[in-house]
Amino acid sequence: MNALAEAFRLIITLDPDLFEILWLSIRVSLIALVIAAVIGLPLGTWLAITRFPGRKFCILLLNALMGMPPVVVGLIVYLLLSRSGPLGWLGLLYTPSAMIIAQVVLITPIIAALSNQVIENLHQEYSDTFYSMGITGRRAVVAYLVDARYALTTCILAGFGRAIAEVGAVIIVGGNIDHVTRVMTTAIALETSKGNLTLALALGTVLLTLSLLVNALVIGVREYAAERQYA
Amino acid sequence: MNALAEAFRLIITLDPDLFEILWLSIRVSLIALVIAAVIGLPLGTWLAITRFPGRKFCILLLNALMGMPPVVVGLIVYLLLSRSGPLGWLGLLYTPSAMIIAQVVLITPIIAALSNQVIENLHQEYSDTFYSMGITGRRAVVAYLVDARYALTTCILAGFGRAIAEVGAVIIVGGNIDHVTRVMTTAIALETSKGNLTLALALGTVLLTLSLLVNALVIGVREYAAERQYA
Amino acid sequence: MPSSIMPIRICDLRLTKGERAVLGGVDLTIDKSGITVIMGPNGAGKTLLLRCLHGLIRPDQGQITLGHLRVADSRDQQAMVFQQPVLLRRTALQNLAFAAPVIAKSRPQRLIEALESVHLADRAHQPARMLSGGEQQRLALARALLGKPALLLLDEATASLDPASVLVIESLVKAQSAQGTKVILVSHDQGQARRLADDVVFMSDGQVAEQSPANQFFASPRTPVAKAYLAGEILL
Amino acid sequence: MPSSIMPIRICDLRLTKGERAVLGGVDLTIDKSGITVIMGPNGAGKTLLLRCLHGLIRPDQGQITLGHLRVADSRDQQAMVFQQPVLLRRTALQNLAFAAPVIAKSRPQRLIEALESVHLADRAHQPARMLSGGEQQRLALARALLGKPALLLLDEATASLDPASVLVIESLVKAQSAQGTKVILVSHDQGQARRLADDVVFMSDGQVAEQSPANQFFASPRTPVAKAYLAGEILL
Amino acid sequence: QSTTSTQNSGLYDYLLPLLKKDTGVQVNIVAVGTGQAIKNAMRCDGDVLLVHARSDEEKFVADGYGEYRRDLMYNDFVIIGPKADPANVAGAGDVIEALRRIRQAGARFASRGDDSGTHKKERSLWQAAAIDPDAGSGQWYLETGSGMGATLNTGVSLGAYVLSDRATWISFANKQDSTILFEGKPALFNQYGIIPVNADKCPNVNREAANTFTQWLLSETGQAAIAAYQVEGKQLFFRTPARLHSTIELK
Ligand SMILES: Nc1ncnc2c1ncn2[C@@H]1O[C@H](COP(=O)(O)OP(=O)(O)OP(=O)(O)O)[C@@H](O)[C@H]1O
Ligand SMILES: Nc1ncnc2c1ncn2[C@@H]1O[C@H](COP(=O)(O)OP(=O)(O)OP(=O)(O)O)[C@@H](O)[C@H]1O
Ligand SMILES: [Mg+2]
Ligand SMILES: [Mg+2]
Repeated sequence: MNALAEAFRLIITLDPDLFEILWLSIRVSLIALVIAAVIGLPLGTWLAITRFPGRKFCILLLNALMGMPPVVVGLIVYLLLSRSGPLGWLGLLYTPSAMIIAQVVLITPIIAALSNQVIENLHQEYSDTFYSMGITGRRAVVAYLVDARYALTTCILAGFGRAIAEVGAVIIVGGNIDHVTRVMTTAIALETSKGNLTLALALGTVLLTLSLLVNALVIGVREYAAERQYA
Repeated sequence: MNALAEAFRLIITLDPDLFEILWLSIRVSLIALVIAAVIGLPLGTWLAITRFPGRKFCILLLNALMGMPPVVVGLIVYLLLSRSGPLGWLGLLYTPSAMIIAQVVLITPIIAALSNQVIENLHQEYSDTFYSMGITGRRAVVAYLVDARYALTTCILAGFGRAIAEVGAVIIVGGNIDHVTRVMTTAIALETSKGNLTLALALGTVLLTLSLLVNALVIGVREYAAERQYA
Repeated sequence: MPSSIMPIRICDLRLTKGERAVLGGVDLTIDKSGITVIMGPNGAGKTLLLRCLHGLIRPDQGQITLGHLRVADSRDQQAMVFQQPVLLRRTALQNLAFAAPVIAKSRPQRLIEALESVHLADRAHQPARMLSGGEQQRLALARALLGKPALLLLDEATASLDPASVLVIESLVKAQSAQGTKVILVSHDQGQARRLADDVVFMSDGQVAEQSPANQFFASPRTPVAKAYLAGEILL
Repeated sequence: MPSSIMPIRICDLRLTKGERAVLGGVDLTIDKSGITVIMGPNGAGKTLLLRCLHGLIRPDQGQITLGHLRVADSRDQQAMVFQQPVLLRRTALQNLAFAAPVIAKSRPQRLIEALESVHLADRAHQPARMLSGGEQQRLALARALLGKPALLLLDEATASLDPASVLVIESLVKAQSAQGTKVILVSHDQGQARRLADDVVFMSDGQVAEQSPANQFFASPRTPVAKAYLAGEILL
Repeated sequence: QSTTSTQNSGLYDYLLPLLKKDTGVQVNIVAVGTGQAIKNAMRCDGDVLLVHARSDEEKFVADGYGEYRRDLMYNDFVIIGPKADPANVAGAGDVIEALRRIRQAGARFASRGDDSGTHKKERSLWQAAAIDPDAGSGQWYLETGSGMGATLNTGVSLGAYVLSDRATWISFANKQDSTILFEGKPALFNQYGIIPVNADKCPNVNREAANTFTQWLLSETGQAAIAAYQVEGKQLFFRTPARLHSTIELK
């Protein structure tokens, strides 16, 4: 209860630190989400509708990668971006870009694996017709993505949820630097390690509220569109 | 490359510490998964097929809860189980049971939200027929779960992935105590904080291999069953 | 008590989809038992009317009573076979078992008999979704009859059946009707309508254009639109 | 070049599902242009044969050639309308636009004309999945004809159409055939078969039982099984 | 880059604005464990290292990664435990005896178990007390493998004893019914060192700013500022040697 009151206080006093952190969290996660969706959705779709040796294994791999520990992703990205690493010359370590990269690596498999399942179901229905019409490759992928758009929002929201809640990877590559790479989750982790559990919970409540708003927005748009258009 | 070699070495030398940790990881995550599936699958299904005011909001909430930061879940479970908390008398804090509870809280929304979407698609097809046959309530939920069983494995695997990869919550409620509550992810976090990046990556590789095996098993069983039975 | 759902009264039923009035005030009383066939061009609203009767669609306006019952209260006495049957992803037999009332379940023999009645006994253990179109439709009918409904609604249930299957189903429907079940059947097949119908309801453009005893309807339809339909002449 | 896919030769086509030989050695040569109607009881394998021809199923054994082409090479000259049409979750017009070859896309007028040809112009902007059963089937036909196929396969495409729509589609099919397109059509409707067929292939139990010119088939089928079918007598 | 304990104590939030005002240098803190901080710096990810593990630090400079090492400040370790003090640690004469009492009373002890400076200090104390805690790992000796704050959360919740640096404990907010039971002995001093990363090894290093920062901290102004930092009326860091693991990146 204290945490709720504290969360409320933080929000209504428009605490500037809070809003800086909140805004960075949103920015990083949304950019990562867009990139991951642009890669993951076509990938998942393509794997659902093409047949080639090794396809089963790719799907299996995607599913397994959903269980990739964030810390490991963080480490890999860290080693790549570290000044002595292969991409060190980009100078991205401890910047928001590094956090975006880590999140992309983390959520692309999730979006791809989930959309793969959605599209596979639709494919059962469409495959004969598409085959008959000679629709293959890019045109088929796009058609499936368009026709499954409402179901795919859930995959995207799952990816967003993972991105916004993620801490293990971003703290390694971002460094949780105040005013630079401190996001909601790393702030929560910091407050927890300081023993400020109430403040940590308050921040968690704020983050959850944010997550609720983003989800409400997406689902709202989806319902609105679904109602006005096609079943 | 070093990490791969190290991972290989750890496995072939049957390192007993490694296997203790690995076994605890599997046990905790699988138990959490079973509990979460038993709650989440019927919940998601039920929300897909019933209509009541507030249903949309429940689905929205589930989707938003997918984005609940593990650290926050950890804190909440911590406060509940801590000696001064309401469930303190159970003495579960810093035991594997506490980790299971935290993982259940974390992945139930994921399984529920994803299965909700899967069942909603099936419901478009079945609803008229079920309505006509007067199939409602528990019978309908069971029927949907049975008929969507192959698609639901992906939801369950997503939940498993999240559980096995999770560190933020289990480290708070489990404490990463050696020989008691140390699991793969918390061990990775520890090695990382010690700066033993190679060992951390090696453990990550082992975890990923484990994840791959579990996924291969589940998907293998699914394909086998699907082939021999119903499309 | 099959009689308790009679007469079926439909009063000023209206339904709008988008801007189109797809049902534009349907008034209809069916008070005779036996088989009523609904005919009419594609898009006339036959399926929608049947769905309203079955409680699948709530009309925007209007009243439906079955005997003294409202639609919601009569549902367990109704069964419907859809234009495109939806079968569970299980075997044919399991599909029946799933739909069977508890009593029937305790007697698996009932299910086998039901399969035999639609000549599918040798397909009992085949996945239902792998059956041919006609086989699926027969299975759906067997499923609908399991509950011994007082009112049976059939929406083009024989559209893709071979002549023999059509006759099988027609005789099943007739037998069911003879046992007191009221049957309402949508069909484009004039031969079938002539064979089965006790009376005919002709719909056009979201309304009932004509309701006549069958022999009278086929001999000389009262409305020009029905006459044109029977001749295959309606401009679409 | 519609003639390049003729003659269609099917040689010892076999397909086993589970333990059942659903196609048990089909031998068939179709060398005349015009309309070939395939008839036969439910489950005879008509749909499976059509699907093999279209390349949707790879048979376990046997050979299919269309002119000098193999199935895989002839696919862009084929079009098929299924028993249950699958339409995209878009408007009627968008469904056509999606299927249209690139040339047609640059001329949206072509699409409107195609809709008009199946009398669906006023449904252009309605979601395709909300159309009535008959309307969906007409839309599927319009979509199939967009590519100007040399071979048109129709699987009970008029099963749920009203008499007028049936005539519309029949005349479309006849016109297409007159332009040189080879049509192979599966139907249970004897009236339709009589109206359209140049020759009839009768299938039973996974095999071709009889192949005759239409007038001869309907006058006196050579096989007892076909005779029984036409009389609605086959024991299922 | 900086360590968890200094960051958790709030020292940087207090120092950095002063530094900015005096020198105009903008500093980004990356707080990680000692071992990780040193290894990060060896990969050139950081400009200044601020850690507390003297031998590691000296090796770091000897291997050429650091320009030089200076003692920066110190604070001390304390033993935290439940107020009830079942092992009567408060009555112990020295830290060795305190640890022996914990072992004899069968009380639980939460160790960081993460090779941090604090952990190394704790291990050396056990060794001095001739106790092998590993034998009881998982029973009475709980290795949390976590940072100071997380270990305190664990210890406090379990009513276990913990060796903590004073700064982290004073600013720690989840004290529940635990308190400092043993403190103030010279054996518990905790020295922090500061090392600018060698720009010859790491061309990316911002040498000028690194030196400005280091010199400011070592100057009279910086030292006075460190000494003046207080939480709840208590001084956390003392001018003179102390140890803490951090690299500090300058922008
Ligand atoms: N959900 C819907 N949204 C919009 N229009 C609809 C919807 N359902 C049906 N319609 C329209 O209502 C009209 C009547 O549909 P209905 O399915 O009742 O026709 P029908 O008489 O059964 O035709 P058919 O013989 O082709 O089955 C059709 O024109 C159809 O396009
Ligand atoms: N994938 C499959 N697995 C198992 N059996 C199948 C499969 N597909 C078809 N069959 C069986 O093969 C037989 C022939 O099927 P097909 O669909 O070709 O029949 P049809 O002649 O088109 O009948 P209808 O007139 O009912 O459409 C049927 O008995 C069906 O049960
Ligand atoms: Mg209809
Ligand atoms: Mg067929």
